[in-house]
Amino acid sequence: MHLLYQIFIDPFVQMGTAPDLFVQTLWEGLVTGVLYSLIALGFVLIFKASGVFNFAQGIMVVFAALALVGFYEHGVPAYLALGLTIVLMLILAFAVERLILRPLVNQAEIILFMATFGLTYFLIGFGELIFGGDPKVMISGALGLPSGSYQIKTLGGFVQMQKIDIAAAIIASLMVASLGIFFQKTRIGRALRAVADSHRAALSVGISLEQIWVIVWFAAGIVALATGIMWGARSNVSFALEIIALKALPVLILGGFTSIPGAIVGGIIIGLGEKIGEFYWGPLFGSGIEDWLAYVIALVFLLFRPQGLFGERIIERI
Amino acid sequence: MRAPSGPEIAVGDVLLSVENVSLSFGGVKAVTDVSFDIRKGEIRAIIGPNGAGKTSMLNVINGFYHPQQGRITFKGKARGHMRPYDAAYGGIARTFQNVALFRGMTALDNVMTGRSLKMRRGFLWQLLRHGPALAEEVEHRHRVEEIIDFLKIQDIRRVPVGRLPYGLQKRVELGRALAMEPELLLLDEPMAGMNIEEKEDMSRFILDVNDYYGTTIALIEHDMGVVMDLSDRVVVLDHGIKIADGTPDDVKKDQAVIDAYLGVAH
Amino acid sequence: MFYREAGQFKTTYAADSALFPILQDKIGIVLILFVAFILVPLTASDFAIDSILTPILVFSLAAIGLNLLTGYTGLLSLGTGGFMGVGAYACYKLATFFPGINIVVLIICSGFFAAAAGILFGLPSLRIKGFYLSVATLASQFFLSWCFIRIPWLYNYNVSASIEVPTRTLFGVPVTGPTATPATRYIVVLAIVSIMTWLASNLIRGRIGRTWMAVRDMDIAAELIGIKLYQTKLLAFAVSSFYCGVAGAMLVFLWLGNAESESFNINQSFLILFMVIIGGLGSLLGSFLGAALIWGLPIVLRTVPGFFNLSIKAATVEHITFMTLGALIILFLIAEPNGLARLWQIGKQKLRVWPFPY
Amino acid sequence: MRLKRLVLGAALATLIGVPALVSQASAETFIPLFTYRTGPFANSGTPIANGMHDYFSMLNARDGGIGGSKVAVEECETGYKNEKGVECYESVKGKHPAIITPYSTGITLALIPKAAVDHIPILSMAYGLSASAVGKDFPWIFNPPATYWDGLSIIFRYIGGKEGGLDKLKGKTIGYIFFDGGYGREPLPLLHQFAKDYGFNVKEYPVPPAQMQNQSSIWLSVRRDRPAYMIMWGWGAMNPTAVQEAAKTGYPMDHFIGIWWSGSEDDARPAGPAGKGYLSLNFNAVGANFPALQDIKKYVIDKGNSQTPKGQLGENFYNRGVLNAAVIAEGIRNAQKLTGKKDITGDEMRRGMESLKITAARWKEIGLGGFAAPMAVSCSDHNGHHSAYVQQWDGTKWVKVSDWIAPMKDKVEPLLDAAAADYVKKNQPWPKRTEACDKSS
Repeated sequence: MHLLYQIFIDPFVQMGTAPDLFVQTLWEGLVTGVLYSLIALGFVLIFKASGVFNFAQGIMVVFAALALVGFYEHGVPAYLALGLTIVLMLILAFAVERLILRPLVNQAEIILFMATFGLTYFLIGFGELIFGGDPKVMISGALGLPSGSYQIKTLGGFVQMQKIDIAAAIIASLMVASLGIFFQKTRIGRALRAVADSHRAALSVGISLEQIWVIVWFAAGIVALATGIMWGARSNVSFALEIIALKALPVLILGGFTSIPGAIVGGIIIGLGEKIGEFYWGPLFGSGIEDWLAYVIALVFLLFRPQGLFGERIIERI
Repeated sequence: MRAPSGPEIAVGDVLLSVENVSLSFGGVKAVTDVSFDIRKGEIRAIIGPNGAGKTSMLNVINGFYHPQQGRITFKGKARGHMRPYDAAYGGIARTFQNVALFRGMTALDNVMTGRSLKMRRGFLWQLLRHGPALAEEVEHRHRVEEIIDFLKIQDIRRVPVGRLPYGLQKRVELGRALAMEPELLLLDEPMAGMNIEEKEDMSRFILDVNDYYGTTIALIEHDMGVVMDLSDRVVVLDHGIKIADGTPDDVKKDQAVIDAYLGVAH
Repeated sequence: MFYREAGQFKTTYAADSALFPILQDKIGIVLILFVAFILVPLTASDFAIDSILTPILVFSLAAIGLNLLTGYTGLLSLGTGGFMGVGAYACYKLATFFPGINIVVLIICSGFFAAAAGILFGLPSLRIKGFYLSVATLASQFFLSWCFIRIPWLYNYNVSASIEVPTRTLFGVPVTGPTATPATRYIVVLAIVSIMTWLASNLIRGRIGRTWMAVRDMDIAAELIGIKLYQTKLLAFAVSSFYCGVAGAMLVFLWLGNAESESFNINQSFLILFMVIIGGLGSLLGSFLGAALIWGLPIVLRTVPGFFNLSIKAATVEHITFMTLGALIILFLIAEPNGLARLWQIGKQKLRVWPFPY
Repeated sequence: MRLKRLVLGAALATLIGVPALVSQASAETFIPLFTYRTGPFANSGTPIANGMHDYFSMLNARDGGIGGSKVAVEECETGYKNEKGVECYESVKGKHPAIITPYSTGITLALIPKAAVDHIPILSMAYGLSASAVGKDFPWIFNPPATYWDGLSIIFRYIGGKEGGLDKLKGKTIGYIFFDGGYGREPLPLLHQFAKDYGFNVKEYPVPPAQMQNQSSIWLSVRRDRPAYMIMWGWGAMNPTAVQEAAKTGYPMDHFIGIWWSGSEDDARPAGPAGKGYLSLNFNAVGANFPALQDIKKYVIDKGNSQTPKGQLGENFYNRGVLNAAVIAEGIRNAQKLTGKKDITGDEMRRGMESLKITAARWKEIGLGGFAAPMAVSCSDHNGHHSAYVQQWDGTKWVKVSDWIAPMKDKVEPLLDAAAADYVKKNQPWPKRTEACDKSS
């Protein structure tokens, strides 16, 4: 009886009695969700255009952030370092296309998936070799990102919002919006959408598959850089971040592998679900359930909608 | 090819009957109120232009799709909601329009999978692969080798089917269906994409199966010549509706059929 | 020239479907077993046995387990580490409850617990396919790791939250615990792995193996020829997890001698997946080759600088190892996407027709 | 096709060319250092590795080794992974190491049973298995200067001092945030006993390894539960994240105390000015103002024989590494004195460690006066339960804010003995101690 009360009543009582904490939890969930969305977005871009399930997205986040800080530490001014990192991501995109995707064209999905594992290992080694494995402090100040927080006294308590988190939310929205415009309005964007449906269709638009691959990997690199800056500013830049990138997988499950809005909505659902679950129900299990909660949310969801949030119902044909 | 008196003498008891079956996918109607029957020992053809609902019909018969309306009676028993393997257990085997072989396996293994239903030895025996398990395996191998001989694919036994030419793949697929020793064999365009020699071979096999094993066959085919030569009775579908049913000769003369094939506006 | 099957005629179907139908292969396997069981324990150094051979064998068994699921049945799993953990913790509890029963028996028994966990977490496979399923297995991975630390009963409430292996004997010789020699532990591991590999090869050559592969290649068609999908998939999950569980139990009891939750984390799952894919999906031999390459390569790379008397910093070596491993994975995939096992086959084919090119 | 052949050839060449691992050090003392400069724990591991390495290099360069025996140092990268640690152990054990420093609680636990069999002493300096302080059951394991339980009791003494008596904690809440693994779970029994003794509530906040950098909901819970003090057992990337999140939630930083492994500059620095006031335990001094450290600079760093980046010399974890190396060096000297031999192997090293005494005067003699508290290890007590002090982050560096505080031996020792007995009981048959104690101890 007591247990039932703790599971079904008590958390809601808590939400009612301390609304400021509830709002704060929602905010934290939202911000975490936005960051998950950004990682998932990188996955989606690449999967949509090249059918590659890019396991290396997580390490690209670390690599980009590490490169940014690394350049800065070598005396490059912050904005120039940002530019250099973007160039580095472009080089990476070219290298990936030339050295991995092109030789492996037409191979099975799992082979390409595996190749991105190889890429992950390579980037871990390469990143640590060049920039060192020790964690670095994100240069958010030098980049002009705000620090400090707003404290809103409300609801009988206060809600604290980090300026950097607000900036993260704004930058993420801008990024999604510009990607949306890019896909809808530009010739290359249309070609990208075409390639998602049929590779041959893309050729007829007059853009080669190779170019498209470079573009999507570059775009995913930029998204990774943005994610790395934001998450790096929250804690710091280290290889431990990589494991968090796995959280993008349940997000993808919810949102579907090819849907950009799906990645955003999925990320926010996972972020909110995880924080609320941990905060209100976690203590029942001795806390720390965040480790698997996201996956279980995704799993339960899948059992009812195997095609994901925005996916269409699959009709099997033979 | 067929003896002229074919249609009359091949008539046996009704093996399977389809009554008022309708099937739709989210509002799109694939099959509307279709009824026909298949009799024991006959070769029954289902024809019609593209998108007529032929393959959907086969999918309904072997339980892959569940019709919204109508009833299917197999061997005198009406079937409720069933899964495809129930159909397989009941004795319905099938080949597919786009070859649905197990591409990573050899031709021999593909045909052997057809025997899975008939194999009885449990997991532990399978683990040991000695004594009864091996005996069973060998026994079924004998049956499979017979089929392989019958279809003349001895030399490609060990080749992964993904590497075989299309015509041979179709033959292996027929072999896999035959290995199930079905009472009713559904063939979905068994001759699609074949050249004339291959078609002749395949026709020969189909007739032989019918004669030699006494298997009832329902087939979908586009090549009218083949259909007319092979089949005892023909049912014609168009836009999911049955427009004709009868002997090849009757169907050939049917005005609705001629219109459907020539694309006369309704 | 020497590797010919000409003149070796099979007169029964049983002989035709034997594990090694060709005489030269039979001789080869006897030789390999002789070397592995007798020569190696007598001659190899403790380091070679304990840091290279034993782990390779343990990981091979886990790779076979995953291969049965992913390579043969086509179900991608990222939960191998968790299932290995179930085996390890089950074995630890069994050893606590039944100190009198032989440890090798317990190691095998712990596989059943892993199999049960596999069936449980395999249930979603009935509705979920492909990468989506792999996320379901990821859920099991994280949930199980969490259990290994959060349920203190599993590690007998040890303050260290880890499991320690007690000394146990087999025929009077210690096989687990600190006093067991590397060679003894190696022989036990080798025996278990050899037998289980043989059993796996029996399974995959028979009806069950064919139904697995049928489900992998085209599940719809498999169902239409009378294969019950969920039974087949769950059986694959069960057998696969059984193998992983035994591998996990061996990892702790016959190799490391100690483990904590982190020994069975997500990285372990990825490591095994690497081995399977590099070795070759759907090949038992590939599981061994993959394990040997993925485990052995870093060790070899680490010793290379010392070989040339180069003094490179330990960390740099580690970074370069990572880079090389990553690059090699990609290179191997480009050279032969079907894995080392396929390369092996090509080599054998070349040998068969040698000295003629075709 | 050509590519295929190349790859094949390369693979074959590497596989066949597995070199035999034979190398035998001569006229020197072999000390392998298990370090991690890679992976998620590199931030904590790298400065420690540098400190250990540089101190030995300095002894070799300045004195030609220890007592005439050159120190052969070999680093083995573990990445903080248990499998790698065991592999490192197997690869060095044939080369007769004098002592092994695993620098990971997990690896230490894996090596404890092996050490007795292979006669290799293990020094887990204030980490590893607390119970291994009991020399009668663990003759080969040393964990001075203090165990985690000592550390926890020191923290409580400090809190008691601030509050004006531990009884003042009655009815209050103490939060414990910890790395969810063996390391972080070890203090729990003592913490709960304290809770019973002093009448406070404990709130546990476990941080799973994968969530080290994702702690926002944990700190939200802290905000809800309002603990009077937060105690942290963190490592690697968990530390800086926790300090940052604490600052974000507005938790009073001077009520947030970390164990000695949560007190590196890199742990507090990322939080910026908001991290000011954060406390942590320590048992070695910070700063480079010691003759031995100056010698390191002169003989090693300035000569370019070091991986130490500028400014790391004198930082907390660097000095921790130096302390670790100094303890080993003193152990070797002691063993040389006991046995009269120059090159020390494991057996002799165990004797040297079991009668190790470093007085304040001796610290001064080796150029480390005031660097650490006097340290004594005995045959029965492999730890010593020495004092530690509390340091505070002032925004740029650590400042010592307390005296050396002794642990509550009376609370810790019964727990230790029980834990050691429990370990032995669960690992039957555990070898009985056969090694004789030296008279001098």
